[in-house]
Amino acid sequence: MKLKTITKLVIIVSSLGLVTGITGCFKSKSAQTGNHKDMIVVDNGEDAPTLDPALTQDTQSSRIIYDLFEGLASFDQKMQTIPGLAETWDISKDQLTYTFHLRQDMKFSDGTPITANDVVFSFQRIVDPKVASPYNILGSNIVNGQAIIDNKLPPSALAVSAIDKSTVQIKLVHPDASFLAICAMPNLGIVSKSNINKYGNNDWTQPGKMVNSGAYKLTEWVIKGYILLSKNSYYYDAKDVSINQVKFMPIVDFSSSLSQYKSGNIDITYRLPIDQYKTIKREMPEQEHTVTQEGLYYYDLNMTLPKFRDNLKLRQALSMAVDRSALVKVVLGQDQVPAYSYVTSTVEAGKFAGLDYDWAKWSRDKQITEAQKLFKDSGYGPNNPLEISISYNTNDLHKKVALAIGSMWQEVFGENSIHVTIANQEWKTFLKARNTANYDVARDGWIADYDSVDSYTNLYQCGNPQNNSKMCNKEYNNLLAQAQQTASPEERVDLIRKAIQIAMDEYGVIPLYQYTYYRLINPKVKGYEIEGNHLDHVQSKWYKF
Amino acid sequence: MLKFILKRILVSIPTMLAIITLVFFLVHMTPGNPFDGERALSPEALAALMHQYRLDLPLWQQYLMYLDDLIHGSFGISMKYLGQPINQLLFPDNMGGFWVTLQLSVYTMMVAVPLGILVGCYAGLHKNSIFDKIVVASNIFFTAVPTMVTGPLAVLLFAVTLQIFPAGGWGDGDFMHVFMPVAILTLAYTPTIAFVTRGSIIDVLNSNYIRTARAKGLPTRKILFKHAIRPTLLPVVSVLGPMFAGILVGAVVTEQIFTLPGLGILTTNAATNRDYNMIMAITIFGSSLTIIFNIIVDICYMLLDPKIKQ
Amino acid sequence: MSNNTPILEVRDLNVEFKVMDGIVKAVNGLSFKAYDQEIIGVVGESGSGKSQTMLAVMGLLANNAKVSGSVKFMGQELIGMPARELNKIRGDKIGMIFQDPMTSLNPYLKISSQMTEVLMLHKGLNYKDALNQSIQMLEHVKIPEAKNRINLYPHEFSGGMRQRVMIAMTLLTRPKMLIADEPTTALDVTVQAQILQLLKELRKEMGMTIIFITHDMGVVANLCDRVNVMYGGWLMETASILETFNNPMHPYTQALLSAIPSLDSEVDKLQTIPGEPPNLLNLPSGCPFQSRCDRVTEACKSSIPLNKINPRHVVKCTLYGNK
Amino acid sequence: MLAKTKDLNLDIPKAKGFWSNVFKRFAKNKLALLSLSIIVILTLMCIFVPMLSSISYDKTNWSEILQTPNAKHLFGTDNLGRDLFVRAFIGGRITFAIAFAAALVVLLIGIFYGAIAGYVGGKVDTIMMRIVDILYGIPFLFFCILLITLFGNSVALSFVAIAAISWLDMARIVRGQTLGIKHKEYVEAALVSGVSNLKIITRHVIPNLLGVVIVYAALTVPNMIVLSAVLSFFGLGVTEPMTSWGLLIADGAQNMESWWLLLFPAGLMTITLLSFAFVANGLRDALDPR
Amino acid sequence: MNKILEVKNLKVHFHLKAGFLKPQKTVHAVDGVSFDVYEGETLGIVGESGCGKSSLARALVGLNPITDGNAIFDSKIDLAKANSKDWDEVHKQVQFIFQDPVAALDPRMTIAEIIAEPLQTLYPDMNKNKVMSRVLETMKLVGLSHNQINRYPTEFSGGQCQRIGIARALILNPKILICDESVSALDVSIKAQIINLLQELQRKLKLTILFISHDLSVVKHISDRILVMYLGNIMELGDKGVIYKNPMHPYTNALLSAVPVANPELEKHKETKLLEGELPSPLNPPKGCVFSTRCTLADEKCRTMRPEKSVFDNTIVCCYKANYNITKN
Repeated sequence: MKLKTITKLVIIVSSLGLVTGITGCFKSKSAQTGNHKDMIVVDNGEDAPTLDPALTQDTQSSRIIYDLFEGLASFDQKMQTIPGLAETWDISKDQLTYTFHLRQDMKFSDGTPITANDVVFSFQRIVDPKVASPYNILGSNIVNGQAIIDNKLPPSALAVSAIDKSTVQIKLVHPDASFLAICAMPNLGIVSKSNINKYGNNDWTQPGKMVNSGAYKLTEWVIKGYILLSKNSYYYDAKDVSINQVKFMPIVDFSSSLSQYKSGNIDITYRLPIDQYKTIKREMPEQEHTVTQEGLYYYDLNMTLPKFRDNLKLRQALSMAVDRSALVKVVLGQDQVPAYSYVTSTVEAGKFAGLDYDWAKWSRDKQITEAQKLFKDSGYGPNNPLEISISYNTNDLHKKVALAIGSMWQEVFGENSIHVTIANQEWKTFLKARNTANYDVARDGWIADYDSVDSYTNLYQCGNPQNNSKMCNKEYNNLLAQAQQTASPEERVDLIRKAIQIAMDEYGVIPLYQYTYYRLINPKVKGYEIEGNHLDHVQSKWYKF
Repeated sequence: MLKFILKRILVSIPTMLAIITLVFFLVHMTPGNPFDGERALSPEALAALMHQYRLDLPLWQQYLMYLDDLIHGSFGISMKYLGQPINQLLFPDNMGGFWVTLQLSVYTMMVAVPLGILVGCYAGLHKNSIFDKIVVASNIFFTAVPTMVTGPLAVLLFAVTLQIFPAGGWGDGDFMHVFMPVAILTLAYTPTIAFVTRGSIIDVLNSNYIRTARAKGLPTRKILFKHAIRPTLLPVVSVLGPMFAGILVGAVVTEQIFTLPGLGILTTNAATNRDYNMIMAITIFGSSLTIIFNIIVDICYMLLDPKIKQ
Repeated sequence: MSNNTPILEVRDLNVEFKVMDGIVKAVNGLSFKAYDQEIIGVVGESGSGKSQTMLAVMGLLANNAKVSGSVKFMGQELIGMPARELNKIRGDKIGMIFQDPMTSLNPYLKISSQMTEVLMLHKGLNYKDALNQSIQMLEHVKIPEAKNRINLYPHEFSGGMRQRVMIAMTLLTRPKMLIADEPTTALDVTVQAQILQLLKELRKEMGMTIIFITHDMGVVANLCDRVNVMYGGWLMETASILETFNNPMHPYTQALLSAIPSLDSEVDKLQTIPGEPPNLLNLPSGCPFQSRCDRVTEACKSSIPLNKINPRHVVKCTLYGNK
Repeated sequence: MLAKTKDLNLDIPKAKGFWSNVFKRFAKNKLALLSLSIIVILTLMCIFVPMLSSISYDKTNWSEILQTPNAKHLFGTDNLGRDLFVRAFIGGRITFAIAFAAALVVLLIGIFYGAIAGYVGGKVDTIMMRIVDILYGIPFLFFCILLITLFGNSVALSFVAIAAISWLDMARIVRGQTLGIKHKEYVEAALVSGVSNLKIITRHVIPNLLGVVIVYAALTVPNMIVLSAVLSFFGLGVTEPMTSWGLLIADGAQNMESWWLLLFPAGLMTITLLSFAFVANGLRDALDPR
Repeated sequence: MNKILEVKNLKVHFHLKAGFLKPQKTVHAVDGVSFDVYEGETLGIVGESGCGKSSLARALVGLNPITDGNAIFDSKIDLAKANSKDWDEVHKQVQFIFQDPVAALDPRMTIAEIIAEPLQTLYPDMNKNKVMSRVLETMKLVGLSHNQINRYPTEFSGGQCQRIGIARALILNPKILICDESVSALDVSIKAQIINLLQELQRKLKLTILFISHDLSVVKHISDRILVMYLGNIMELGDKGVIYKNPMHPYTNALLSAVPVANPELEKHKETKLLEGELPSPLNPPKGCVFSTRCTLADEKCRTMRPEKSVFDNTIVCCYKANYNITKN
């Protein structure tokens, strides 16, 4: 104890520093940052909550799972379904039985063969209540699927069976034109049965434990830091996979993303500040890519409130008063496609185009006059002003839209006839409020999982959990049910078009525009044809330098 | 000393328990569900998840089971990062979570503490000089300009325009990646340290024992380094403890601006995602850190101030 | 008793402090001499400038102080001397002890460290020798178990012992002059008696000049050879101890003496000095005591001459014309 | 209180209060005085600019989106074509209102809680301070989310939330001060005069710790301004089209290309915070002249 | 003469906070003192710092709790068992003057408010004008001018502050005034003013004064009887004349001889009996006579058994060697 206390203190502090330094060195086996020659750095917008195909429900996880796992089928860059792990398939006449023939000699990333049993296992997982997949609905059309989901039958009862080592047969309840697309969904990526059984449902997704069937395998995962994938040499198409490593960055902040792109930290951005669109488009025209998404941005009117439920004219007036072209041209400024229908014109290659409200083609003046008339007829005016509140989750874009629509309504109906307040809410609070119809008017939006009109029709379906406006028309439900049962594609289209028209006449939601995003891609990255990919389902194997 | 530490830890157990209890029930009272998403879960899947996370049990049972887990050293399983153990998320094997924040705060303190003390001492010794006035003014200035503003400005200048430093990420904790976040935090904390040191040294220099030292004919250097240093450091030490604990859990803005995978980000994320177990873990971890740093401050006091020695 | 070269000669010393509300005139035109082995008592009430005078001599005044005049120690001018030079004198040739031994000793350092540094600095000793001498000095000032207690911190001593430590520390270099600023005021009478006894012994042994600041006339009577009476920053009267008590000339000195209750005599009512001490921010021109003096004249408002009654007795009062 | 002296027909000089002395000293500090006048001017502008301006703070104008500062829009316009000058001051109005209201609440709760804990001491003190420790442990964000859902969202709520966490610090400081004052002789003198404990707290303890508390309050107002910004981000309190400086700065930091969006609100806030700091410094010097 | 206060075996102990795994320690500040105070007299209590004189005084007005024993005021109220109503009554009759005159006045209150506070508290029904006129009356009594009534304590010097403190105590017309080192902090010239004021007031108002001080000269000047304390115990209690001329207790003797006298000739020839050693800790007082550790006369008996009090000519002394002393003188 000869040491002076000051010295002791200095020693304590510096050893603390040293220890951290050493831990730093010890931990620094991680991948090199900066731009490696064969590594691409992709901003993924957020951290992936899970890398388990069965559990994914968000774009972040899906994006990475596309690289890690492949389904029986797969997508190309034009969203067409192409062969995946299954080289070919046969569909029965009644469109209820699918037989998939797997590629020969396929292996997981650990070198073990991919067999029909793994496929059966992967399908069983999605409906297994123990796994609790948020997308178990994908299996509900397979025979016994719904019963398993409802915990009435064991997962083994699912009508997905291995005929032999490389043949799988799947039986459906009713015909589904999108079933192949479903098989290409990341949720149905094929996982290794032995791998999951070895580590259990939770632990197997860790780097070093996970075994992959996709073009890449998981190398590192720093929560909130990055996720690093490297090429899976056992992948059947490994020779065509050009880039060795893919690094996903979870950059939440849009301007941060832009700064990092500009400073060369990332090669592909995720989302960027909406207000910088014009500047970026002007300054970096080659790198900027504007993409129309298969998704709809709309407002819910709370149909459980008598104010809206019992007043069709008011709903019509509110919808008609919104100047959609001003919204997309001036407010958002990205030339998004204005929406006058409950489905996009692009879905299923335009089979449902042309359903727009007839007033969509009117001149703006006529729209205003008509809206004003409807509004007056609905019983509101300076003496009885309408109190209306727009809820949205905290976000720049949503705020901008809400403010714009609020001011449009006030402009059209007069400031003393309608009082608009807008209220932002924290995300989970907002979700809760919207799900339980605890709002006035709520911002809503839906991006299709796969190229099927069902993605949209569900939104207006009576009793569907996704139906936030709570609008309900029995006839609409009936028509959809009929369409589901029919095996004839033409009949199906007709029935659904009819149904959509009925829903649109309800005016329960106000469609605003079709989603658009813009993305910056470093010119050195080739092979990614972003514009045609409305679903934004991307696989890194498309990238080349 | 060991007895003292043990005693302090024992005393803080009831406080910790109360915090755990209060936060547990508060957290479960907040609206929204960890499994709510844009796509509503099917009731069956939801029920399965709720069961998996014990959320279907009565709250008091959940509480008891949570305590049991805690005693066994487990913070439970994350509800946002499905299936991942919280311990793993907070203290991963690789460079993330707590380790990043620890490095960030240690580096910051390693720069800010000596710098702040030096600047503060110099200003205090030359009270009312121009340098002193600059120190006082910059203290006020940098407390007035939040990291929210300085951070993006620094990125704009050094990463985007000059392209000297990367705009974000932690890398391996290498110099280039570390520099800007540490600089921003240093800028935010150094003035406070300098200001406290300045006030402290001014008080010390006015004290009777410094007058005695001068009466003994000691040169100024000797007076400073032998007689003034300990009493000057005492108030500084008491500021540093909470400050360090504060950076460890609270550098959210910096972490967000520079996209660092630290605790602060995990905290906000846990909050917005209703990741109950993560919230609890961070609360417990944060409170324990505060308690630990208070104990460390007390130990430093014991080392620095002979009057407190038992 | 002493030869004729003064150890300390203070001439026309002025000390001013600049504060928020104006200028405090703490010491005004002070002159006095201290001779070899003399004990000079400086008495006065709070605010009389007695402490500030001595701090000025030591160069220890606060930063906002302004000093003018001359202080010669053994022929060397101390005012305006560079710190480096001054440091060779203070602590070595002049020692100073203070009123509150608790705060005047550094509470964060061991006694050993605080004592040895003096010897190492001024006498160039190594630590071991310095420590031995320090222990000897502690024994000298009658601190029991000095060998062990030198390793303690100040707060582990009682008040009286702390003051002994302080004295021992100051005497290590055997200074020519010791300035004691109310060293016994905070102590009990029994301890005070011990300290006074100690100082008297040490003066003889070491041949020091002691300047002893106090407000206690009893202590002065016990210890001093000569007395300076101060009031409002002025030196009112300086005289030998016997003359001060037997033949006080300044009205203030007289009043002061009669205001003290005494153990050896009995009075019904104490003599009082009416009014309040002067405000140093706003001193009247002329004698600072004029407002409380019962023999005040018009002349007291102008400048007051120093009157030498005899070579050893000087009074600053208009009552005693320059004869 | 006491009878007025004039009732007794006495000619007595009026009280020259403690605070008048403080003010006199404060007035000598030029920087503090300047800062105080800046605060006053800004406060007045926050009140009157939105009232007198011909442009409404929430008036969107699609033809004037993101305009640089010009004669019509002194601070330019935002991404909805709203006038930033008016918005900056209406934001200031909200910011000031929240900060002042919260400071007031914090003062009230903190002073009484801290004074009682410190004065009563013993077990009561231990328990009260332990409660403060525990409340410190609650993550701020949850508390806010909980508040929203229990009481709905409003501006008033954000100051409740801010006050609810800020009083903890205030209570600690007050308690520390009270411990010092408690053993002062004038408190004992009051005890000997039979003054009840409650009265001692209100008459002797609180007035004497007010100085320190006011300085601290002046220093916390800036914190509250920053906190209110964080809250707005999480959707608590200030909601569009109403705004606050914090919100404006957060928006501005998101859009660095349009520099004026960040510069003006951040500038105004910085000036305000600086002013508060200087006023606090001045007050501290005035209250405790050395 | 009436006994106005009867103190019997009074103890004031302070318990130091017991730590974790640490035994509780007790400071024996006042360790069983008994004495009577008679109406109209001035009882001086002297002793070195730490002897318990202040703790005793404070216990008598409720500022320190009484651990054991009795203190009966006016043959009516036992302070050791007093409830809050009793204390109100006691405070009307027993008032306290503090050491630091400036610290004893609330800096945020005007003089009028300070002086009026006891009256307003203890006589809540009193008419405001009545209170005001009492304030003015009392101020005049202690020599304060009525135009200072609205000023604040910071504007006053120490002496004036002590006058204000006295006025605050006197406004209640108390019977007993306890002065705890009330003039110690004052300058010589002011000290005399206050001492004279106290004596004058005592004569005018028939006050009983307990005058606590370490300054033996002042105590001698003002007191009728003297109580000498050491380490929480009474050493000697008797008339001023007897104690100062003929101290029987060795401690009193040592104490008196240590006081420097403002007379150089006397000082030169005085023989000071220096006390050896240090004051024992009140945490752990000596077993026998508390003074035995420093007493030159102490023998085995002194060190083992605490001496009972004995009375010689109206003087109470607690010492086995007291006889020896008296015969010597």
